[in-house]
Amino acid sequence: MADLFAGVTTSHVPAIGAALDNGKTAEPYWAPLFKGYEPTKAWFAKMKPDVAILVYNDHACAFSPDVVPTFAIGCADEFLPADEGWGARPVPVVKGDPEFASHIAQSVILDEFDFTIINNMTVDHGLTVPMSLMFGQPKEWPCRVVPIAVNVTQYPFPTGRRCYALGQAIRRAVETYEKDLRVVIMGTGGMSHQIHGPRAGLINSDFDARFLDNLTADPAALVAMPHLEYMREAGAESVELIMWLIMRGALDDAVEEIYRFYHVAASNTAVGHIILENKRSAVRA
Amino acid sequence: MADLFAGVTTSHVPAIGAALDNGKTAEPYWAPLFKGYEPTKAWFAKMKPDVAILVYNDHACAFSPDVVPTFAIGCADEFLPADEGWGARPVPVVKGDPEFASHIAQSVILDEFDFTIINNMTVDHGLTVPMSLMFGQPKEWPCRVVPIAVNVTQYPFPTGRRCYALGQAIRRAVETYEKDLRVVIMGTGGMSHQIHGPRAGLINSDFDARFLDNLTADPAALVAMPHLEYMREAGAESVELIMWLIMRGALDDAVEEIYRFYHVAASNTAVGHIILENKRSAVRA
Amino acid sequence: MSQLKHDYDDIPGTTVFDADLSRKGYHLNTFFFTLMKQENRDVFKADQTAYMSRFRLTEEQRAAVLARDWNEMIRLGGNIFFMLKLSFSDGMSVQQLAGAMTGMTAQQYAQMLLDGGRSIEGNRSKSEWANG
Amino acid sequence: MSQLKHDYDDIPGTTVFDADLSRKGYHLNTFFFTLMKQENRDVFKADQTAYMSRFRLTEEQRAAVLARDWNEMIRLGGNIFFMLKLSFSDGMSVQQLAGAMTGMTAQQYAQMLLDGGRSIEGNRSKSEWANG
Ligand SMILES: [Fe+3]
Ligand SMILES: [Fe+3]
Repeated sequence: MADLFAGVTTSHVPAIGAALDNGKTAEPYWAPLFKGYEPTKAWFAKMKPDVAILVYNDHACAFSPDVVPTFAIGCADEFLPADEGWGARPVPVVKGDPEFASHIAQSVILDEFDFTIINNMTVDHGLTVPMSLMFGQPKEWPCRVVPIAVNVTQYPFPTGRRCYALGQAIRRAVETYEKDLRVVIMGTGGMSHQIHGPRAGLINSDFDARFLDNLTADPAALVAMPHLEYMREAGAESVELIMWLIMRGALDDAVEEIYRFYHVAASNTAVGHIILENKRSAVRA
Repeated sequence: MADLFAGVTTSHVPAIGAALDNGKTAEPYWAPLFKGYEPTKAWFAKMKPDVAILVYNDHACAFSPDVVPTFAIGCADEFLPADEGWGARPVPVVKGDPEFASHIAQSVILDEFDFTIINNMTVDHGLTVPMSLMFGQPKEWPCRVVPIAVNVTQYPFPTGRRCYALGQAIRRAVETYEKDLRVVIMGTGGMSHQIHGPRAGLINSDFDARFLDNLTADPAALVAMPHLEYMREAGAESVELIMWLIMRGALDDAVEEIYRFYHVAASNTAVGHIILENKRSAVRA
Repeated sequence: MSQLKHDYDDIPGTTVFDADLSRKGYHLNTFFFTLMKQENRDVFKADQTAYMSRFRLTEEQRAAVLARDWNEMIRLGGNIFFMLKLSFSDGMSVQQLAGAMTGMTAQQYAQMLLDGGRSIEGNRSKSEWANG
Repeated sequence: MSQLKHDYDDIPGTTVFDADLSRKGYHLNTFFFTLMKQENRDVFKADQTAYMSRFRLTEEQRAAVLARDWNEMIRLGGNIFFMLKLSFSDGMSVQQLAGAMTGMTAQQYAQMLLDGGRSIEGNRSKSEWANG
């Protein structure tokens, strides 16, 4: 049986990818950030998930202005890194898990979530930067990936409540998959940031701290937060945080916070990162 | 205020379009069918809707194997008829209503339906054949169209219950649109048909009659029907009938059946057609 | 009877295009999809094999297309809605296409539909079909 | 204050890309999207005006692109994620792009972020901004 044992969230700043790809991780600007992910890399090396369900937003790379899916799931064999305007990132091809992805798609669609199934797409920094942060710079990524892309490009986005409920539906899907798989779910994007307009550069660390606290202990306090509050309080693009709620919904109510890291700033963005294990998994481990 | 006053369902057989486009409507094979839609054309000419919300399925024309949206809404200015393999149908360009479509999209997404927004697509016989049946062969279509495409190409499809609930969400969206608009909703596809494999040609008129009866009087009896029952009882492709439930969900519980027509067969398909008016609209008229 | 993978596997003479078939037929359906353009149809008709070599079809899929073996295309992941691009390109009606998959002549099939279509009786379950 | 069309219209210095802007910017964003291919970037850089003439941009949109007036592109329907294709093509980092929209120098903007970023205090509502 597939076992979804943990959830991980992280910001997915493109500049982090560029720093890695250009060998700048030891520079004073970047060293504290990469140091913050060392325990994470050790945790992943120990936990060895077979598959990561990686929730992210496509930043107008896979999806042209013609098509804006609210929720899309990648069912392809593999996903090539996108060329976002300066060439594709020099990272390994992302290997999918078509059978598991299709199972999830089927389960959540029959569970009344209106997914778009994607059989061919590229993946941008929203997906590859978290991979780099978790796994460093290997020749091959050590786990397969089921990409789930959430629309935060064109308003309206899915509500926080809907995202949390989707996480719960994903949990039910994983629980009915018959293969033995160790599964982790990742919610990416956020935290505070605004990268457009005269208010760009906004960072609200108090908001971020509350969000991190509630994510572990009281997600019900977060699911009702309207998009307006994210955008107003933590910068327009912080609304990416709704994707963290999908991760949280997929976990048990009772989780243990294994690790937390917070750093201001990488490029324009407050970097937040948390690892949650289901308590029942901790018992079994 | 926008007023959704009636719903119309009809099969959307491609051969009907070909018969019209090739001037065969008076032939013995086709005459009874087209005669059955004469009252409909008169009804539309009298009711003069400003916009039709037209629920249909794309038959692998707008959507390549790369992308399979469960629910997609067309928000473009216009939609060109697709070339399905023998040139595009010689029918007028379908004019959209981007503002109304975007309002519906926004409303149903915040209402937790996970639409895919489409800003550019062609429309196939699933949309244009119903237009021809309702309006004949004018130089310009007499009303604008909000296309809503439902996946029945790749299993799993949305459930009947989900479709009915979507109809209810569409009703709420229409009721909050501030412009004065006379709106009709159309559910297309079905009835009995199977167009692939050794069982092709299946027609189950008893199933169809029950479906038509319940659609008007007892839609609750239909929403729980599993996909299996459609496919087994009325042919694999009859599952298109789930789109009729979206139409029905958008209407009031209390409707008046204005017209019904049933004909076996056009090409491979049992043709069913029904016009329902909300009773409150009938009072107002 | 062995356990069925899906409830719909019991419907006789019917193939439900699901994720498994979608994967199997991805390149085949992509090929069909390109036939929505006249210029592609022209090139295809001029040299079917050469045109198909642009797509990552299996040898079986190519052979099924060349033979217009519609049931075989379905077995190999073809989706009926994508396959219509090929049959329309060939100038077939949907009735001709569907009939060609039944083992009946076009005339027999047309007559069956004039007579009210194939009955549901005896056609609900594989257990009712002699050869499943 | 006149009634706002959307609740988010009250956030100062911020434009939420919604359906209205999506319609306005459709061709502009389509143009940006094509810059994800090196060959298109090459052609664009060789003759920006000629390349843009392939798309149904308005005169205002073309001028804003040529002037790299990022706030103006946003006003004309540009979406920040699509616009990144142009700024990346120009070799700008996201920090340089974002800073360019604030009226600060790149150095001032970078320093503000090193110092913890723009405060939320005074930046919640248009009523807090002198010029709205
Ligand atoms: Fe992002
Ligand atoms: Fe159809």
